Order: sequence, then structure tokens, then C-alpha cells
Amino acid sequence: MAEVVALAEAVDGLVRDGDAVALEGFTHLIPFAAGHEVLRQRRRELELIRMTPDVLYDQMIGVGAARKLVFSYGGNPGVGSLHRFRAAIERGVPRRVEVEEHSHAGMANRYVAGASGMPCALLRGYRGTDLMRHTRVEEITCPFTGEVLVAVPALNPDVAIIHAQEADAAGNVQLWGILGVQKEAVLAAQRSLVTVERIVDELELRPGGVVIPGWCVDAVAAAPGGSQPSYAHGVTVRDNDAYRDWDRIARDDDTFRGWMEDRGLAGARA
Amino acid sequence: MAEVVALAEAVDGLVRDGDAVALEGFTHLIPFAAGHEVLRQRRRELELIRMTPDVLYDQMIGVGAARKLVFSYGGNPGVGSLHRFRAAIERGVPRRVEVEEHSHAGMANRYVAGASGMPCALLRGYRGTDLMRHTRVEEITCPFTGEVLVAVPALNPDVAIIHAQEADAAGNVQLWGILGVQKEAVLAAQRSLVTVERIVDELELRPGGVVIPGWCVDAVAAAPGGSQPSYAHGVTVRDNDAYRDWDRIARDDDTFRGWMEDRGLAGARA
Amino acid sequence: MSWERGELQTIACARRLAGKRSVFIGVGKPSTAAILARMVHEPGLVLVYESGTIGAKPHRVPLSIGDGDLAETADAVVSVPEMFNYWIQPGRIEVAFLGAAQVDRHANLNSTVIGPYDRPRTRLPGAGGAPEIAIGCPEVMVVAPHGRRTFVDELDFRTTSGAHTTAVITDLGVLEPGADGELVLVAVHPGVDAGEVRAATSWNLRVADELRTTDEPTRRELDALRDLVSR
Amino acid sequence: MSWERGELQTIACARRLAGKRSVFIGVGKPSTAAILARMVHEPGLVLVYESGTIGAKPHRVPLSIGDGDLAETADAVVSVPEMFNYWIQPGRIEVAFLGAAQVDRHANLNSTVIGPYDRPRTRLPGAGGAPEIAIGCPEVMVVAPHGRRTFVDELDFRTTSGAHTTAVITDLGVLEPGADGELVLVAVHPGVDAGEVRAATSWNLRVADELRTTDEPTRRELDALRDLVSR
Repeated sequence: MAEVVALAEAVDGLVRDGDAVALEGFTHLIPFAAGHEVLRQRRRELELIRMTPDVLYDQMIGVGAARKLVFSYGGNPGVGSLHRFRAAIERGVPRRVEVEEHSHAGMANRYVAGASGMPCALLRGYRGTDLMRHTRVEEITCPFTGEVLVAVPALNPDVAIIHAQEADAAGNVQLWGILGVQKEAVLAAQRSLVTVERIVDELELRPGGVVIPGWCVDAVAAAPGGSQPSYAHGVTVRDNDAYRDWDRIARDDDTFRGWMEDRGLAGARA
Repeated sequence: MAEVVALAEAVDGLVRDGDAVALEGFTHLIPFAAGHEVLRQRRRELELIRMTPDVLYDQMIGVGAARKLVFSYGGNPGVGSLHRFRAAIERGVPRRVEVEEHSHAGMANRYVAGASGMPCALLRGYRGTDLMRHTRVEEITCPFTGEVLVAVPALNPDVAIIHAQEADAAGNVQLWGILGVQKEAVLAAQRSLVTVERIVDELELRPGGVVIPGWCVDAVAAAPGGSQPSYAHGVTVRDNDAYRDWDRIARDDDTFRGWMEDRGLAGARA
Repeated sequence: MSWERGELQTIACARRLAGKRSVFIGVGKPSTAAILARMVHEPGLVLVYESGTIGAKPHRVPLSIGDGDLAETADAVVSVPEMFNYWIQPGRIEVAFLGAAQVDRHANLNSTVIGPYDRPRTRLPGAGGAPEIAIGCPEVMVVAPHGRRTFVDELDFRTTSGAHTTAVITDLGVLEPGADGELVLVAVHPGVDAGEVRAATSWNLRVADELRTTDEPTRRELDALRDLVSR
Repeated sequence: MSWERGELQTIACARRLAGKRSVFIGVGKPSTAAILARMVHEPGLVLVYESGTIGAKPHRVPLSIGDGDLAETADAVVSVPEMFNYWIQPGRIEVAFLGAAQVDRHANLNSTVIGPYDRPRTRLPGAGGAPEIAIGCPEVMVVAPHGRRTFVDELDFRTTSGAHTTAVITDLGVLEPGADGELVLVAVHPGVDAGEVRAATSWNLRVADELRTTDEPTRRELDALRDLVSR
């Protein structure tokens, strides 16, 4: 049963150095506040998992919190490059990051397998691409038709962190709008944390709403505005300017570091 | 794009003798009106597909419309046996019916594979049961863990027929309440028909509502009360007495035939 | 206060749900037992029906697992594929109740046919969700009426594995698997002795050295059960 | 009425959507083109974004595929797994637009790295949905700026197969696969000649015997496009 706790306490209890951590949210409901709390608590050597590493993961990679990145698209949506992601991979700045990359369909099905308690999932994908040689997929033959398909291994993060619009006092969570892969991430993970815009007495089921029962979640923490500069459908609005500004901030090593230090997100250096 | 037509016209255009037809609805939204129209039009030699053949399939089997039954649970929910289903299998009355049976998980995943354009789906199931020897499943080894899993073949009916609460004039469909496997059945089928309680100007998205876009459906037909004695959540109420009465009606060959003939559902005999 | 054996069977099932978080149920006795457990033992117990309703809080015993009351009172309603793939298969539901027409000494179940598969004397409804529920849920309890036609030496068809079964609760007593997996009579209901249970079992049923007697229904249990079934 | 090449490229993309039922798009020019097609050519065109919005009717060109406007105006919003499994993989979406950093003569695409995979000179965003979109959708159109660094003799990394590609629409003209699958220049935009396109292509680009010239933008197309981007 989910405990409703403060964000700092939730992160302290659930996220450990070295964990495989998935902070999900597909262009919507990105858990910035929780990711920043992970940085404030100086968690390091993380395996960061996310279909679309965007500004949040650029920040986490840029301060050296990640030892590995598992992803399918690392860009600043509608803007361009993620400069810290590029700096890590191209120049090893601030450190080298191991990369395991998939397609979106592959990542989504890896989460589905994880949520389903299956060791793998099948799809028609990857074939005819160089990804086959560079990532963890295997060919498998359909026993009925002989068609060669691709199997992807299940993804079961140590911790999944998502942001949603609402939870009730029992930790039942509701999100709506663009749904992404958040439910699968929570169900696939060993532990989970959901930050929410607000705690309500009772959830009122919304059109398009997805409910995650509180007994499938470890901790719920209130974090109003906690997905900004991303947004929470119906509550906050995407701050497109912040995404555009990030291009300038992240482009230069020193500008980036200053920006992060000003916000207490850079961590202490060894 | 779905055409909004009369039910008789829809069935006439979409259902042919010999077709593999899935009339779905998991204890809710069972498309009785459409199934009865199939009988009124005397469609025969059908491969009837349905996770839970209940009273409707008992009627269709009982008049000899089915050459084959693909299913996972053939009972009268909460009441007991389906006597026409039993008569066909135990006594060949009115005719022998070929049986292909699965578990619910197997059938559900067969529809998922069908809706996904995949030739098969994987699950952890069937093993340790005699079903393995009697139905179409194959063992398959996970290439990552070595675990032996089971593959089920995709289910792609010629026609799927479902009942929903609402459609708009463009044939966009919305259903809510217990969702079953109807969306998967429609997406897996070559052709599809949706009967609805009412045609509305514009769909208003409901809590728990699932929308099937009109361009994925061939025909939509108004059939108010069309899932009775099953029900349409929020519109009609399940007629539990009719399910209990069915036990008596279907138990006796002649009582059954008389009941069906009285309603024009028995068809002409060759 | 007098009671019937069927009532005690339901009450015995409900007691087993004390301390549990979630239970997977079909209609009939298991559903009654689970609702009773919420009333008497475990108010927070999460009821999950294969129709996709998670956290249903039915006021009445439903006739069908698809009754509207279940969807209306549920915390979440999911599709049938999601129910089996995301909820049952990964073992998210702690306990499942299953019934069957035949039970063997290892708690394997038959709900498919009596007689040969291709020419059955009695065609039963079939597997439904049972095969995957039985291996997906960490703990399975079987509920069946005790008789020689049900408790058979050899199944006509093995629909479901007994590997996760921790108890078989009948109208005569309770069987649990021993160390080697074979069912042992561990408790008889009040007024029943081991001989009666053995006589109602086709195989040579083992009896526990310390055979318990099921506690009589309490007034609270019986009142709650009768109130529930009268609704 | 004067216009820029980028405008004509978008207009040429939009024209290709006349008569189509559904189109899968990312952000940028394809999104602009698809919204323009709804305004000018095909009012019923179903726009599908990989964020799960089916039938979105954006009033403005979205900055991100996750903009709230897309979910608010969509006929249905589905999860990302459902989008790829139920909608893309079975070929339910008729046409997809894709972009890339590199395009080869068979319309295979690279959006992963420039340079060696393990030590890239430029790390690009990666595959995203493209590999499965490219083999799932029956028809793929590639949109890219024409230049020798983009139209390369050999890809540094093959992210996406060109097997389903029917057209590559650039700011200079239109390439389509010939009978053997190799791209052929079939049309140049007004004011461009084949020599200019060949010079902007790293391989020895074939030119169709009957090279067409793209129609000039109509006043209606240009007005609609400019109105759209000004919103």
C-alpha cells in the first residue's frame, strides 16, 4: 500500500546509488521535481532508463549521475540536440556513459514484458537495421508461420518514478492526457514513486483517466508543478520557452554547471 | 470509414456462410441483437469464436449455425451448463461441432496478436495441463533466460461483431464499463460491425470509456437494448432471470426449438 | 445457533483471507466468501474479478462476474488481456479461489470433460481463466463439494495444475498439501469425522496426525453471511 | 506571389496526402504538412502522433508531439505500447513521414550517429519510433533538406529501412524509388535543375527521363501555410 510522504523522504527511501531508475513520462508528466530531488540527494552510478531522455536526463547525465543510459530517443523535442547527452557520449564529459539503445517499439514492449512478468516480448522490428548488432535483441521464429520475429528482453527497473495529476489518501493514482508508458513502468519496477499535483479525498474518474491502485505503488508524494517545464494535462502548461532556453544553457559546459549549481542540483564533486 | 446502416443491411453485407465470426462481449455488452439477425438471415457453417460462449452461442449452436467453436469457457454464468453446447458436443445434436478450446489468457493473447498484426503471442500458460495436447499452442524458449514459454497463434476473425453504448454519425464508437476483449476483436478482424444503444451527434468521452475510431469499423447499426439479456452499462440492466430461465428452455430439445421458432431464429431446415 | 455445512464452508474460506491484500475470485461461494471477508476480517481486501474489475466492492453477491455493480464500485476496470497479462501472470494478486468438477490428490483440477476428450460423457464449461490463474497467483485455494465423483483417483482431463494450491476447502473439511505435495486432511468441520471425509474421497486420503476441528461459525460471521446472501 | 523553398517542400508534402485516410507524423515539417493537408486537401485526414493521439486536430503547429492540444483534440488517446502494437505494427496507418540526418540511395535512414558507433563524431537522437514505423506503415515518405552531408553514398549507421518508402521530398525536388529500389529524381521544384540536385547528392543520382517540375504553390496553399505557421 502506498505511503503518502514528503518527496525528499520518498526519494531517500526508494532510490539508492547504483540503481536502475526509470523516470518516465512521454513528453507529458515528466517527473522533473522527483529527478531534481534525486540530484539534490546526490544519487550516483545510476542506470538511467527512459524512452525519451530529454531535458531532465540531460541534467542528470550532465552532473555525472549516470553510469549507463537505456533509451530510444535522446533529443530535445522540437528543439534539437541534448548537449549534455552528446557531451557524455562524444567527449566523455563529465564522464563516459554506457549506452543501450532501442527503438520506441522495443522499449515499450520491454516495459510490457516487465509489467507482465514475462522474460521477453515479441515484435516485428529491428530487422534490416544496424540496431540488431548493437543492442540486446534476438531473432525468434514463429512456430506457426515460420516468420522470423524479434524478441526484446523484459525491462524491470529497480525503481520507477512518474508524475500524475492526482492521488487519494490511500495512494491510488490517476493520470490522464497523453499516457505514455508510465503504468507499465510502475508495474514493471521493483519499487515505485509517484509524485502528484494534488492529493484529493477521493479520486473522481476522468475521461481518458488511468488509475494505478495504491497497493501497486510504494510512495506517493505531493509535488505541485512537479513536471514543469513539461506539463500535467489540465493542471499546468508546457513551458516551451524553457525547452528552447535549455539549448543555450546546455550547449556550454560552464554555463550548464553554473545553472545547475545555482539550483543546488550539481552535487558535491569528489 | 464506418457506414451507419440498419442492422439487417449490416449483417447482410458483412457476414457470409462459412465465415469465422467473433461476437464478443465479456459478460457485458453481448451483441444479442446482431447474433439474432445472423440467425434470421440463416447464416450457416459458421466458425463461431468467443471467449465465453453463453446464451447467445447456445442459441446459435442449437439451431445448427456453427460448424466449429473456438472458445475458452462455455457456461451460463452463475447458472450452470449451456445445454445446447453440451448437446452438440456430447450427442451431436443438431450436428457435431468441431471444438478448439483455449484458456482465457490464451484467447485474450490470441486477439492481442491479431490486433497487433503479429502471427503469435507469448504467455506463461497451458504448461502442466492436458490442453497442451489438445489445442494449437507451441512451446517456445526465451532466448534471454532459457525459460520455456507458450506461443498461441493470432486470432484474425473474418468478422467481429460487438455492441457498444454509443456511436456518432461518423461511426466513432464508445463503450464503457467492463471492457472485455472487444477492441482487440474489432482490430483483429477483417471486417467489423458495431451495434449501439444510440447514435449521438458527438461522442462525449466518459470515465473508463474506450473509443474505437470509425475508420477501423465497417458498419455501425443502432440496436437499442441490443445486448439484452446481457446489459449495456449505464443504459440497460442485466436480466438475470432470463439467464436462469434459459437453463429450463435449453435443457430440452423440443422446448428449445419451439422457443427459437417462436422468435424467428430457428431458420429453415434443409 | 445452527448452521449448514455450506455456510461453514463459505465462512472457512473467508477466514483464510484474513491478513491478505488481494484475492482473485469467480462467482459462487468464493465470491460470497471474499465479500464476507471484507465485512468481517479484512475490510481493505482487494477483490479482483476476471472481468477486469480491480478493487470491486459489491454490496450483493453478484450472479455473474460481469455484473454492473462490480465495475461501478471498482478502483479500476481493465481489459481482459490486461487482466491476464499485467495482473494475473506476474503474481500481483496474492490469492486465487478456484472451483472444479474433479480434484485429484495433488490438487490438480478438471473443469473440461467427464469421459474421453473427443467423446465426453459430460462436456464441462472448460478452462476459463483457471490454468494461468493457478500458476500466476502465488497462492491458490480450491473450493469444492466433497464427494467421490469430485475427489477422484485420476482426473479425466487435467485442466489446471495444483502446484500453487495451499488448501482445498470442502463442505466437510480442509485439505492441505503435505511435504510431497499430496493432499492431507488437516481439519474436519464440526460434526464431521475423518472417516466420513475419507469415504467421500476416491483415493486413500491421508489424515494429519493432529487433525483439527474447524471453529464453529461465530454469531458475527453467520449474521454477516446471512445478511449478505439475503441482499 | 513569391515563396521560399522550404515552404514549397512543406506544400509538396501536403499535396501527397490528398486522398489518404491516415498519416503518422512527428514534429517539424511533416506535422505542418499534415495540418496543411487537412486545411487544403483532405479535411478528414486522420493525424496520428507517436505520443498516442489518434485523430488529433491541432489548430497550431505543435512544438512537441506531446503538446496538450493534440490530446485535447484527438478522437482517442492510447498508451505508447498500444500505439506501436495495435496501430503501427499492423499497418493501420496508411502513410508515415520520417526525417533523418542521412539518406542513402535506397532511402535507408540514419538518425543514430555520425562516425563510428562506439566513438561517434556526432551523437544523434537515435531511432525513436522510426524502425518499426518504416516497416509497419504501408507507405513511407521521407522529408529531408537536400545536401551532400544528408544524401550520402554510405550511411554511418542504418537506423531505418527504406523498403516501404515511396518518395523522398526535399527542398530541391522529389525522389522516388525505381523498379530496382534505387532512388530516382522524378521532379525538381521550380527554379531548380537536375544538375543542382545531383550536385547536392553524394552518389551519382539517377534522373528520370521525363523529369517533372513541381507545380508552383497556389495562393490558397501559401495563404493557408502562412496562416498556420503564424498561429
